[in-house]
Amino acid sequence: MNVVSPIKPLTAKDYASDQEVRWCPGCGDYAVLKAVQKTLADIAADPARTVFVSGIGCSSRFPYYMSTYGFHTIHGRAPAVATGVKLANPDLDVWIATGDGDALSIGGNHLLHLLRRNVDVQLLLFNNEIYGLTKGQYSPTSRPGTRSPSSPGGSVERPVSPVLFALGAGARFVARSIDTAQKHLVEVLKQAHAHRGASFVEIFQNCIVYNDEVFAAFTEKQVSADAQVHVEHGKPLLFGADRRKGIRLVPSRLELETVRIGEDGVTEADILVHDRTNRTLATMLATMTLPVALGVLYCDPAESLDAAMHAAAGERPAGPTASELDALLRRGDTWTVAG
Amino acid sequence: MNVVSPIKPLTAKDYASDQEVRWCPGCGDYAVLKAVQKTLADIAADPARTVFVSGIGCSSRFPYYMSTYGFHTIHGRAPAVATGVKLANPDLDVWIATGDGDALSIGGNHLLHLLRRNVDVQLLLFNNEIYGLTKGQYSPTSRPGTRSPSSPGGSVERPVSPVLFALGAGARFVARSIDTAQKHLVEVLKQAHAHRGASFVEIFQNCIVYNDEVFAAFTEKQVSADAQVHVEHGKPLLFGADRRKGIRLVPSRLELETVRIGEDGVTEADILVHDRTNRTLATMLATMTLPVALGVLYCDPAESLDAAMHAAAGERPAGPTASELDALLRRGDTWTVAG
Amino acid sequence: MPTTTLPLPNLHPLPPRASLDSVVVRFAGDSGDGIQLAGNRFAAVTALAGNDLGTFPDFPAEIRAPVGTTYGVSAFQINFGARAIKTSGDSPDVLVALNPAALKVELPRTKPGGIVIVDTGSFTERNLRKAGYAADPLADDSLADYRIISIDVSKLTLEAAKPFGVSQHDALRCKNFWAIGLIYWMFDRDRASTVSWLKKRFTDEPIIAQANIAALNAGHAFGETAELNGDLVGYSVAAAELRPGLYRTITGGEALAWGLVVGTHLAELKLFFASYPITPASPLLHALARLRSLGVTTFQAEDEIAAICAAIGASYAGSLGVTSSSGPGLALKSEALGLAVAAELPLVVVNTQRAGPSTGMPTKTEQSDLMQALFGRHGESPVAVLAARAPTDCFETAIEAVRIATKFMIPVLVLSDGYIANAAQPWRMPSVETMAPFPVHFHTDPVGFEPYARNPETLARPWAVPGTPGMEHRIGGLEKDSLSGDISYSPANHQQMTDTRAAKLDRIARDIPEQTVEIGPESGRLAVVGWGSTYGPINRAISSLVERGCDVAHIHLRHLCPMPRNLGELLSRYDRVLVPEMNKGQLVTLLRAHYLVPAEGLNKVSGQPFKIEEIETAVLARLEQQEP
Amino acid sequence: MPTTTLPLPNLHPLPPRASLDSVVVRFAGDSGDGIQLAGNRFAAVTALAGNDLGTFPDFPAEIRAPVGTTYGVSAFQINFGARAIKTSGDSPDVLVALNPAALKVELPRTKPGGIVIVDTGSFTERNLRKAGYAADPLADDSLADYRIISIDVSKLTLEAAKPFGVSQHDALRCKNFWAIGLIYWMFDRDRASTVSWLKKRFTDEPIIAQANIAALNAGHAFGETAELNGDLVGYSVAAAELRPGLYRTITGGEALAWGLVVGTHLAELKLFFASYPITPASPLLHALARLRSLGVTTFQAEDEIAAICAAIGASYAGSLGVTSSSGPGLALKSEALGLAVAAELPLVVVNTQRAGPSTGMPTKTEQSDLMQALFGRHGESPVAVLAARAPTDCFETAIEAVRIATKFMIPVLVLSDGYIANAAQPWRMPSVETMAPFPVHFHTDPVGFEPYARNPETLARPWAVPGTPGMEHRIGGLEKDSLSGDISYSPANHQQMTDTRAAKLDRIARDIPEQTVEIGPESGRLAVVGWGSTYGPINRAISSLVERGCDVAHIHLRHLCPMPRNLGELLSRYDRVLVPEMNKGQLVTLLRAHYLVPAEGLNKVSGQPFKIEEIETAVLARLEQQEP
Ligand SMILES: Cc1ncc(C[n+]2csc(CCOP(=O)(O)OP(=O)(O)O)c2C)c(N)n1
Ligand SMILES: Cc1ncc(C[n+]2csc(CCOP(=O)(O)OP(=O)(O)O)c2C)c(N)n1
Ligand code: SF4
Ligand code: SF4
Ligand SMILES: [Mg+2]
Ligand SMILES: [Mg+2]
Repeated sequence: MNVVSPIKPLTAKDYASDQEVRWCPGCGDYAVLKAVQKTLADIAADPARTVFVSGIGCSSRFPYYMSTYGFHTIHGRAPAVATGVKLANPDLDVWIATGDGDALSIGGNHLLHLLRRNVDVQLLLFNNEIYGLTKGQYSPTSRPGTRSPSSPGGSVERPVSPVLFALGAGARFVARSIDTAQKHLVEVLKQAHAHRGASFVEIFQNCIVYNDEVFAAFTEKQVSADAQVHVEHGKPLLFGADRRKGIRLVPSRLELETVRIGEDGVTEADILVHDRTNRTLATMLATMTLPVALGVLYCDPAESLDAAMHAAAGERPAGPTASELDALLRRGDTWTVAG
Repeated sequence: MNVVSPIKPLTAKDYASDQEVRWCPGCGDYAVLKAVQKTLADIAADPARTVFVSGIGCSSRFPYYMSTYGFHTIHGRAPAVATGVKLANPDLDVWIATGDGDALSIGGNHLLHLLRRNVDVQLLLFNNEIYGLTKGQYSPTSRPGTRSPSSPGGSVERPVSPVLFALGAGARFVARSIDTAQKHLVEVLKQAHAHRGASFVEIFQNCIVYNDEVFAAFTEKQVSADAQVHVEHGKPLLFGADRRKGIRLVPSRLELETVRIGEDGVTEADILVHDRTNRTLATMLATMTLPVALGVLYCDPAESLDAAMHAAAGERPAGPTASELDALLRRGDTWTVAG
Repeated sequence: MPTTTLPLPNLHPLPPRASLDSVVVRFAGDSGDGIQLAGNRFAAVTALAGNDLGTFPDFPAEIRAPVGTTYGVSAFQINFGARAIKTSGDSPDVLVALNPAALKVELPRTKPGGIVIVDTGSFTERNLRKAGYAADPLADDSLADYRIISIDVSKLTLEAAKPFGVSQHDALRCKNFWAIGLIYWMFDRDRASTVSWLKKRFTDEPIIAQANIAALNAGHAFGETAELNGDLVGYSVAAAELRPGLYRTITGGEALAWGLVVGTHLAELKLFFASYPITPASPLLHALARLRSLGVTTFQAEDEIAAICAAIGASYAGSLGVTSSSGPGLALKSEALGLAVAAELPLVVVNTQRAGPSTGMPTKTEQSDLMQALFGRHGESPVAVLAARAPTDCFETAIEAVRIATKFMIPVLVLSDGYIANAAQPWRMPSVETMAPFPVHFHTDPVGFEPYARNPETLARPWAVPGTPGMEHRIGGLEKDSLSGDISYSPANHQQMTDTRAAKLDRIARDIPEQTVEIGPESGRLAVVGWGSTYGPINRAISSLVERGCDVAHIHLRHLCPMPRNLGELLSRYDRVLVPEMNKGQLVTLLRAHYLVPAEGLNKVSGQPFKIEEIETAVLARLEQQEP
Repeated sequence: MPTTTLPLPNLHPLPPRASLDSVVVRFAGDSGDGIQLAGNRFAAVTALAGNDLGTFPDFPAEIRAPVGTTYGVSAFQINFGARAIKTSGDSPDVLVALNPAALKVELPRTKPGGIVIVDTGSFTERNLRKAGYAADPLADDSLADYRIISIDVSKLTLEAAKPFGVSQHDALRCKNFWAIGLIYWMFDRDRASTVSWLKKRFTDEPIIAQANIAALNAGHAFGETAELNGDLVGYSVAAAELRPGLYRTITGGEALAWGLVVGTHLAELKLFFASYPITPASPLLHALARLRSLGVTTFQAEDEIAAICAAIGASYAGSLGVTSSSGPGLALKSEALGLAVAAELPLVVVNTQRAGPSTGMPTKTEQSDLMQALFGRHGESPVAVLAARAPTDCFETAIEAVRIATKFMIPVLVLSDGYIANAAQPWRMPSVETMAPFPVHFHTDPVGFEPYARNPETLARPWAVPGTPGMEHRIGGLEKDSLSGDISYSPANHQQMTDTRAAKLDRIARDIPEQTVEIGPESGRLAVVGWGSTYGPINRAISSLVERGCDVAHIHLRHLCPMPRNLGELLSRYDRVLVPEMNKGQLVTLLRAHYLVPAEGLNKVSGQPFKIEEIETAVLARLEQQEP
């Protein structure tokens, strides 16, 4: 229970609950927690109207550490529970914390339907490409060859791409960030929050115990400038330490390619400008492996399910009156038996 | 039980079981049944090695009407059962018959994983945009506003596109056809069968009772030439009664547009040539609503799960011998207690 | 015992019409013949005539099977009488068979000596073959056991409808009204309300309305003429002595829907209903989907798991979450139901049982999910379980479920079945205005708030909903500290929480009424104990046995978990206990385990309800065995 | 009764070492301290020394909780002795606590008067605070009830390891070996095998190996010196009288895996194992995943539903499909399990129980899924249910499950639990070469083939697998004709099929051994009936009570459904029946219902196994009550 005085603005700390955080020391989840608390402070979220819903997994412990309302449900079902919460009370600000196993293995179907229905929630997918809580088995996002207790010879399954899946499911907001990229992550979370409808955010999260450094190829300081392209709506897709590298469309092959301004006659005008409302572009960016595209890949709002249901139901603040119910019961053929 | 003489080639009729077909008179499922039986005859399928697995729904009654092996399982789970069948015996030729409710409502998760794992089966999704068997409720592919017993005021949900979903899930073969387009459908089914890996085929199927004519806008004879584009690998995307209409890429907007050869300076050279190995193109074609793209939108084979597992396991025709098992039990620290 | 058999030996009675106590009529034909429509009309006028009644539609499993096949036969049965009617009847006294397939399928269940009206016009060679007849049964003596009335209904209907310029096809579709016209005459029913109903129904197609009305009248006229000729005989069934009041007919599906709406109204909550379609549970979804204007939210989820999870989410957010399914769907809800138990949120789960296992026979009825309802979850995961006994009883049972769920912060499972969901009964409507409310009070006081502190009487925890300032807290499926709700792995705490969850059932037991005896003595030689939709046949059987002086009682349970607190003592007062169930013996297992009474099962698992006669026979056998 | 208490009053005994019948030692420290590793080494040398033993690792629920916290404490308990050991022991006689948190958590369960060895080096102010100690417990008299041995293990380890040039961090990580070195001395264990194990384990890091060896030796030497000083005392535990043969230690998880592999070998089938990870069931998946080279196929499915469905598909295709999970996962498998029942395919479903309801306490043990195993499906959906009683027993139970599943074409559910899965026991390995095979014969003769024709003895239907020419047929979850397997809605057929599926259980009952009595008289005043992992504590308790002359017997069930055919008669021979279970009374409910015996439950639901003492006390109370 957290009584929060509404008078002075809340700081990130005010969004932390009194529970001891129990992730492994060094886990990327700590960084995400920090970013979310900062985001809530920045948007001045009302803790009483904020609900975190999660499934099961290390990442799904998230709600316990927030001073808001929280519901740690069962494995894979957070999107379904959250849908019920939001439809029952559209005034609530609903966040979902989930992992790659929770959301994409057991929970894939609910995620699909949450996105296609466009329920107005923010879904944070902590992708560490592993089942952390159950001690390190490979997950649906694990790379082929991942050695784990359940794949001692290396996994032979082809992974799913969370953002491509989300786009295929019809998501209207798809973004990507990194646990430790605090500024970037906070910015992405704010945009996710601002979007009315289901906002899908994949966060590359390092599991220091079972899958350490799996994202190092693009998250390490030394390589990040060349290995990441931060997309921004209306801005050219430039990257590199000197921001002289860029992404260009090859129309004949319908492919993207990485080019260097100044080389081979490439000029800034050749560089694609990010249009976050273009799903094809988002799909192509999502497919790119180096550099990795980060930021809001796609955002093209449509009516959310909660809004549509609200509109269809019309204004009806209270439930039916007794006389309305008596009328309902008496609708159609009736007859009287005299005394 | 069907004893089939292997000597003379089987005809389509030989693939029909002795069971009376129990779909509503006029249901599109009859046409699909016919096309599948024809396909099996054309490819000279061995009934003994052919297995049809289905979930629950009108369409999922399919296996009963085939003279092959058949397993009518439970709602939504056919892909999972079929995965077990195929992994246990990769020599079998496994087909899945499923509906839009079966595959995309309750069964969405298994479909995702079947496709991403690329299990070598053919999946036929009978899309009638309705739950037929349970008497006509709207389904995840129903258009907004669909009036049904569970949406008397018109449904307010946004539908999922089966082929976009399949592409997002990582499918390596994605095709589309129409129940009554017998020649086209048989051709698509043969290509699906030839593809090693999970082949996803969406079939627009008319439910005459609960959703009649929902595809009429592009399937009716009078409009079909202008409303359908039949894609073929390596061929330009032409359509129209006179085949003078075509699809062109607008690179600046990363969009497709319909043009007319000879108008506005458009020549045949401007028309996109279909490349079934290009996922971006497939995605764009799948998104198009008029004309509707039919045929093999995407086909880019990758190793199937069954092949990968087989390769990883090495050649091991028989199970372990008793002495191998005794060696297993005795591995590691052991000690003898003397008599 | 009042007989339900038509006085058939006397084939040509003179007026006045022979008076009957009760009759069972069954209409059967192809699914395209409009059997359900006609049957429902006959039920409506029968209700207006003051009879008590019970109806049961018997749909084919196929959506729309090819015309003329046996698996495409649709039937509608009605049992009506001058006395209280508890079932839709054992065997029909009168069968109307509109095609050979209907005759083939339905004749075996018709009472020997019963009247069978057949449309000879449909007895073509093709139809006979489709029905699987080698030879025309009307042409040989295979039907000698019945009083066959052969009429070319098709031709007579065509003739009646012709003047209105309808197509041959449309004219033939009036056959059903010709047939009920004849039955109206046979049982002296008034046509006026049906005529106005037809006019309203076909407002946009007045010609179709007229054709149907003409067919109805023609059928009626045919009866009158045949009576004068002495070929046919009419009966009268007097009005039953029903409690005075305003009545309607209602199916179990509707009664459940309205009970849930009224229940949440009495609890002063919003109703959030999430479900995934499944036979025979869908009528509830459909009924509630029509009530959006009353503030009911329905959500058609992607599957049963999502449905229950959304309902849990809604309850968490302060609505009453309700979900509904049939056996296979209930199985899928198992895991999430455990979450509701752990979270201690109110929730109502309706299970409309059908024949299993697995997909089973979706359109057939069974009572085989009781054990699943009680035990179909991992861990010690107690929920309350109620069962409705009849269509009208669904209304009260639903309200009771809402009451228990909200008062005790516990999931409540309501068992119905395919029979109850589709069967209809006259219902004396209550007045919602005068019903006692049981409003829920959300917890809003932050001072000393602990999410798992308990009401000492009910053991309910406080319901503090998101959106309430100062009440922010976290809950979940991990074991929780018995006060703060924080995660706890303490052995003593787990023991305490497990005991407390179980103890809630004891508190509910204190709260619900003691078990009463439906009919028969409060102690004696034999108690017949039932639950759910066996109520009708058991009650009819025991009523007549008691009238005949047998020492037997009928006890029927609504509360299956917890059971009424006096039940053990009550059962111990009988020498023997017999438990008829449409399963392999589920309640009987519980009664034996709880009370160590040597209860014995009477089990039927054929997808069909018990016949009154089957229960009578079994009871008499038990009573005889005991004679010295 | 042989005592397990160290002879503590005599603090300075002279050589020879005091001889003990059995001892319980518990190692505890931070999860990073290598407790499990050290414990397992001690178990290995103890086995080599010829003791019987039982071990149990007690992991924290958190993956790797922050260092020094109470919820990050990892423990390993071993019970070893000169007599048969049935459990991992009630309360430790010796506790090794490598940090304050370990002392805080583990002290309450240590036997009063027991030896407690603490690493004073870790008792820093910071660590004390993290452990929740207000003051240093070593500094006050709060530990007066124990024999505290304070040693600066950290410092002594650092000193021992330093010469090898390892970092301070790596040196400190040798603490666990220092500690077991001391325990080796205390119980006179040989270090040689551990030294060579360390060398092998750290082949790539010989310096680390040397540092650990040095720590081990230093701990041992410390003991020797302290003994000379009279500060410490050593004990000897004689070799147990074990059946001669070749032994290893084995956990329940491994034994299950190997039993499944050997069982399918004996059935001459391929093993197809599909599962989704879940605590504490995953060890089975991990063990089988390592056996790919033996032709085992493992499939990590996307969820539990997919796992059981894939297993069903594999069985359909002619492998033996096996799936495994824990409670929440079993709940999810409910619906599909019904399909396997309807399809009448062999299938083995392993459920490693954990504390519920809902997510519950995943790392804690419980026996609360019995009812779910029996009844957690819609419809009448019978399956066979077996339970393993101990780690080694998992092997035989798994083979029996394969045998029943294939002989009767029925799903078999095997119940294990978190305790059994992780606990280890010495195991006298059988010779697979000499085990009797029970080969499956697929049906391959098309003549007169009917998919649901039955073996008259077992009622099994023929197993005809896809790929076999001439056997093409269709099956599914809808009710099937009792011969052809075609869809059937016939009431009589449904009754017959329901009866037949149930009758399979009767046939299995004829096939399985009669129930025997573990220990005690075959009739008498009290029978204690158990199932599953309560075997150890019940058997120890009853053994010693019988030795003391009490009239009590221990009966332990492997077959829970069907139950052995003589069980009812056997139970009727005792005046009273007591059923200890780690649930609220599930087996006891079944025994009462089946046999109408007034069985009484002894229930514990704390996530902890029964203590021998708890059972003794309960039994004595029952026996006393009955005295005249
Ligand atoms: C029904 C069910 N199945 C399985 C589990 C076990 N389980 C818990 S978390 C988890 C996977 C966690 O992976 P992920 O979602 O990626 O979360 P992470 O721990 O990596 O953050 C599994 C398999 C469970 N709790 N419930
Ligand atoms: C677990 C479960 N839930 C629900 C059902 C009911 N059900 C059967 S088929 C079906 C939907 C069928 O729709 P679709 O897959 O589109 O098939 P169609 O009948 O349209 O061919 C539903 C909801 C069921 N049989 N099992
Ligand atoms: S196991 Fe991995 S994901 Fe889980 S808390 Fe530890 S580091 Fe984080
Ligand atoms: S309901 Fe629709 S989909 Fe089903 S059989 Fe009839 S026409 Fe076909
Ligand atoms: Mg993960
Ligand atoms: Mg459909």
